[in-house]
Amino acid sequence: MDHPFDAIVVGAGGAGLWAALELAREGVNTAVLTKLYPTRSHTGTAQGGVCAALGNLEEDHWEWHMFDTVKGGDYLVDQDAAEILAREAIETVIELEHMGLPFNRTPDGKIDQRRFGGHTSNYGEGPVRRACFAADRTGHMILQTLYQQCIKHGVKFFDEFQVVDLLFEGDPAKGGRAAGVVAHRLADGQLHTFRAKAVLLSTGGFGRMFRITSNAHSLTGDGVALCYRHGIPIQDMEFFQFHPTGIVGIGILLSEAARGEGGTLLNDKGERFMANYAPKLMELAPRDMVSRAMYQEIRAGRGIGGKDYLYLDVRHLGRKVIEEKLPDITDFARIYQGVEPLKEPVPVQPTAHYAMGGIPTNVFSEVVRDDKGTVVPGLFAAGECACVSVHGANRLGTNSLVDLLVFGRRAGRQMARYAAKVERPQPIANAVEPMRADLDAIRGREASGESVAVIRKELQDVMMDNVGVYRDATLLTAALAKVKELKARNQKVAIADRGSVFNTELLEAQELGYLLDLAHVTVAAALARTESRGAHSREDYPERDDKKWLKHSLAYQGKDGPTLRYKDVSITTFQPKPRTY
Amino acid sequence: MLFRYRGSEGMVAWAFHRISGIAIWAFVLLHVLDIYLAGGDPKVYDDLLSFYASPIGRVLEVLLGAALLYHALNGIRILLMDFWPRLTAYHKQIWYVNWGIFVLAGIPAAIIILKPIFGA
Amino acid sequence: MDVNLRILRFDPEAAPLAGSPPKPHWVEYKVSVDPMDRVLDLLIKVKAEQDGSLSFRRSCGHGICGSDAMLINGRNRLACRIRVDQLGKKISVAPLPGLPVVKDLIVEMSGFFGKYRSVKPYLINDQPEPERERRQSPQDRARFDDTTKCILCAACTSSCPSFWARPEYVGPAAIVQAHRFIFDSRDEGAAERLEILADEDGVWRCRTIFNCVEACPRGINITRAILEVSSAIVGRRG
Amino acid sequence: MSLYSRSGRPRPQSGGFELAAWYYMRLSGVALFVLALIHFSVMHFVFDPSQQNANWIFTTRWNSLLLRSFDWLFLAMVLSHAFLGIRTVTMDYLRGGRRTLVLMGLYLVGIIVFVMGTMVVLTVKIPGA
Ligand SMILES: Cc1cc2nc3c(=O)[nH]c(=O)nc-3n(C[C@H](O)[C@H](O)[C@H](O)COP(=O)(O)OP(=O)(O)OC[C@H]3O[C@@H](n4cnc5c(N)ncnc54)[C@H](O)[C@@H]3O)c2cc1C
Ligand code: HEM
Ligand code: SF4
Ligand code: F3S
Ligand code: FES
Repeated sequence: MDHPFDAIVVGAGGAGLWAALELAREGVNTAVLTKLYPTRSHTGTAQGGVCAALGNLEEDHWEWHMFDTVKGGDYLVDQDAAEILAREAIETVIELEHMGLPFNRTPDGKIDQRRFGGHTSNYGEGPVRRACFAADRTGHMILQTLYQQCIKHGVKFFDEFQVVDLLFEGDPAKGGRAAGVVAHRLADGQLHTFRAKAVLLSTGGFGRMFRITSNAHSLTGDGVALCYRHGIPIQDMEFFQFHPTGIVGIGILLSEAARGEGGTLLNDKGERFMANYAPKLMELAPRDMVSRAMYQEIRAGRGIGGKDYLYLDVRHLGRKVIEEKLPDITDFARIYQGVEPLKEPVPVQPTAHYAMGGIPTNVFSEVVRDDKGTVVPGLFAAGECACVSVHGANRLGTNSLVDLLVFGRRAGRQMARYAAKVERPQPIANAVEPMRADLDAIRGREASGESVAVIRKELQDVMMDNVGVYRDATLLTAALAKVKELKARNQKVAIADRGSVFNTELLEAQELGYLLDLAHVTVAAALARTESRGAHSREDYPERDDKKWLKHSLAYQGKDGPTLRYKDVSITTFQPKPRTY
Repeated sequence: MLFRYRGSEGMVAWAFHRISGIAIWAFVLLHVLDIYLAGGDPKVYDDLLSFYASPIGRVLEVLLGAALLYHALNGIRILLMDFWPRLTAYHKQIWYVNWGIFVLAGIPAAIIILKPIFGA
Repeated sequence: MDVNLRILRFDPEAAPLAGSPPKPHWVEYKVSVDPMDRVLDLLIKVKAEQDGSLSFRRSCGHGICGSDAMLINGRNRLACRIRVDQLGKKISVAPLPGLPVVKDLIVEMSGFFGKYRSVKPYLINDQPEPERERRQSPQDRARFDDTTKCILCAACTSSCPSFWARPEYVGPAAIVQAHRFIFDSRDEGAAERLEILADEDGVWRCRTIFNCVEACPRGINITRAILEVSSAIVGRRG
Repeated sequence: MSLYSRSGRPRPQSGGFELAAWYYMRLSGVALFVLALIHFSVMHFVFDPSQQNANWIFTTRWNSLLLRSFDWLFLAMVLSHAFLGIRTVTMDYLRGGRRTLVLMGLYLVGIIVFVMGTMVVLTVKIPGA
């Protein structure tokens, strides 16, 4: 079936929904496609807050927010984008409030704000209250509020449609423009084409390539991998954030809000070890630093009971704070660990959390395909799958939600402008055929091949063990070989389900393919970057090397693996300095 | 589904309320009918009353009384919550209190009604 | 530890048996697990190791997205939030009751979301927007806090005997969502929503059965919310 | 199942009667709590059925207008409450033509029973009076 629209949004997380809302307000005929129901997007799990320099409780300025973002990202941040992020954070948060988002309130009725890792006053002096929040379900409320507004404005949703291919008029690597997408309808297995002038990818992250992750099962990097397969480069993939406080063994996140409210990290001896690593900000140092500190404690044998985890302690905050401001994470500790945070410290370990890298875009959320900023006409990306580079080498807590709001909104507005200018693409003959052949091949294969689960597990293990918080050439080389091997084996992956209704196994096979591609790029880019910056820590190259490496990586799909190129970082205001807290 | 789902107090309370309501309704229908028939003729009415006084009649009366008492008490439970929604947090407690009252009021009543069967 | 996992499976595309359309049937699996595993882990395990065609929805894996509500040991719960040690060695899993089954544990949700949409689940306020935030006191904010937690998992609506009896009933989830706005001091659409909820299939269908409250993975006092809405309707009409 | 989600359920019609019924169930419930329990107590253990006969009824009980009114009020309450209740149950479990049929039947029976009851309570002559 062919569906003509003017704009298509792929993914209904925070970024996609806001873009759709802008498009609907502009009267652009828009379809939102999502492989889940919109309210199940991963934005809903974000807990801690969304930063905006409102200054509701103490003095704050967007310039400070911009500085923290740049420094937090270890100066790999594009500063023009960071400026937009910090400025527009304020108006987008206010707009969200106007849309009905139930923020917590100060006694005089303003939006309440709390402290968060890496966010400081006066260019690094001390923690500042900048994160606006709704208990510890800020992301849930953002997702709900945006979905509500989309309903109000009559946005058309195609729920449980998994996009499996992108359509272009011509070759996007050579100037071809976006023309739509191919989607697999889960309910009956049919392939549909959606034709449009402007296509937005907002498919979220891909933490599922790691064994221990805070990410949803559905976060498999679909949009990013599809771009890569069409010759569009992907940027900064070596930077993957590990969040310090995941539940041991399963990775479910205990938000930084716990530390923002005053929770502490303890080692086996009961010491607040962060004093030795970041004396000024302590537990509220940026995540890459805290995660590294935790690894070092564990290596030095100061993990709890000598094991590979540490304690997060919130007992001293008292019942009222814990129950009112941190209800969900208290609940997680109870359910998933059987630990009562009011009485005991909670065992935690770093968990794979956030992809700084992704589809390169400019500040209008337009996808760019080279180091000169050449735009792929009609193709847009926003949210975690995109890389405008406001997060550089390490994202600050809460800045992802800001990113969704600011650049989701910009994407919608730019798409509306673009759609008003151009003609709708003509139907593309046999658009669904390559994908149909692909899917039929997997489905038709003898069940003797390897299963999706086996290959996925091996991938997650090697990524976790070799491409985690600390990396070096030996680990990465081994990982590269392993990923290549898995990719070869994946050519013969077989599934048991032959049906077309909700063939979830078939879709998991697709998703595994995406993960393998992205893992390949991640490993290759990490191996190439011979320095330590932000979330990328090479033990064989422990120093940051601005001379050689103050640049973004761009990975293009080559014959047998990614080809790497580089592009400059935009530096407008803050010159790189050593990063201490 | 009604029988497969493992509901707790609230579901049982509702099921009993519904069943008792229907049972009392059925009785009231018969009751109006029998009184109507008896209305013209005192003899029929006396026969009817002697049925109520018979052992079977008394047992049925106790069942009717139990249904009525349960329905009445649970009806009040529902009413309380309807008019003070915050009481919903205690719906189970109210339900147990109801059973307390049910037993306290019901057993003596049942004894009084049933006693004549045993010739006292 | 080994558990006996029974799953009510349904394949809509199975060849018809003796001319009758395919029917749901129980299949038993032996799975070895850790007592701290969640039922979702078991399902994933069965899919990985025993039968890849087993279908169920899941995403976040920690009780926030609302994908994997199902009937587990006779009650509606999220598979990712209930541990094996809370259930014992015999575990039965079936799709949410009262909703049409599409395949295995997957039910048709469009009716559920349709009802959600029908209660105007968005802030209605046509006043000009102030420059900064609309002020709201912490007390006013607390008034509807409970109902902001809803993740639209449908555990409540599909546990409600009143809904099983009458699928037209708008259901607890939609009322919860309406409550979230009716009692928001910034909202001006209460009258419209109360009007919608006052009809035959609105709040009156609730018979205070409390299955919804027991089922809600977010611990929302749903019945209270429903009765507050009924009271508001009664109050408004005099 | 439509391809994409758009509108909700059809717009509801009149909420007035359901509201009234809901409210009335509650009000009559309160009244019945008093009336029914008194009635049952009086008839079943304050006076044992064995002590009662038609004569007793007509001479003692229905000899006062007040008591007659009380019983009539009770009758009206019980019947309206019970029939509204049964109506709810019917509407829960039946649909379409059968529902309409049964409801019509119920209303009819309700009216007949009410008339019969009223005739007994209000019009029966006290024998010999
Ligand atoms: C546990 C946790 C806590 C977090 N807490 C915070 C926080 O406090 N503050 C903060 O700023 N950030 C936080 N983050 C990060 C932030 O939540 C995410 O980066 C952000 O929500 C991503 O949003 P998104 O719109 O890009 O995508 P998502 O919300 O992930 O949505 C992706 C959408 O794309 C759809 N999709 C994907 N693939 C396809 C396909 N092939 N076809 C069709 N649709 C597809 C999905 O269905 C979904 O609708 C947290 C992240 C996690 C995991
Ligand atoms: C004695 C005091 C009584 C009280 C306090 C009372 C209260 C109530 C209430 C509040 C309801 C509504 C329940 C709901 O909507 O969930 C109800 C329902 C009902 N009542 Fe009563 N009632 C009483 C007596 C009676 C009597 C005497 C009868 C029968 C003649 C009766 C028959 C019914 C029926 C059939 C229902 C419907 C049940 C249902 O919807 O599940 N009630 N009652
Ligand atoms: S109210 Fe609770 S059970 Fe119902 S949909 Fe919302 S979260 Fe799920
Ligand atoms: S289970 Fe149903 S009847 Fe009411 S209290 Fe809950 S909605
Ligand atoms: S998987 Fe998200 S709620 Fe269970």
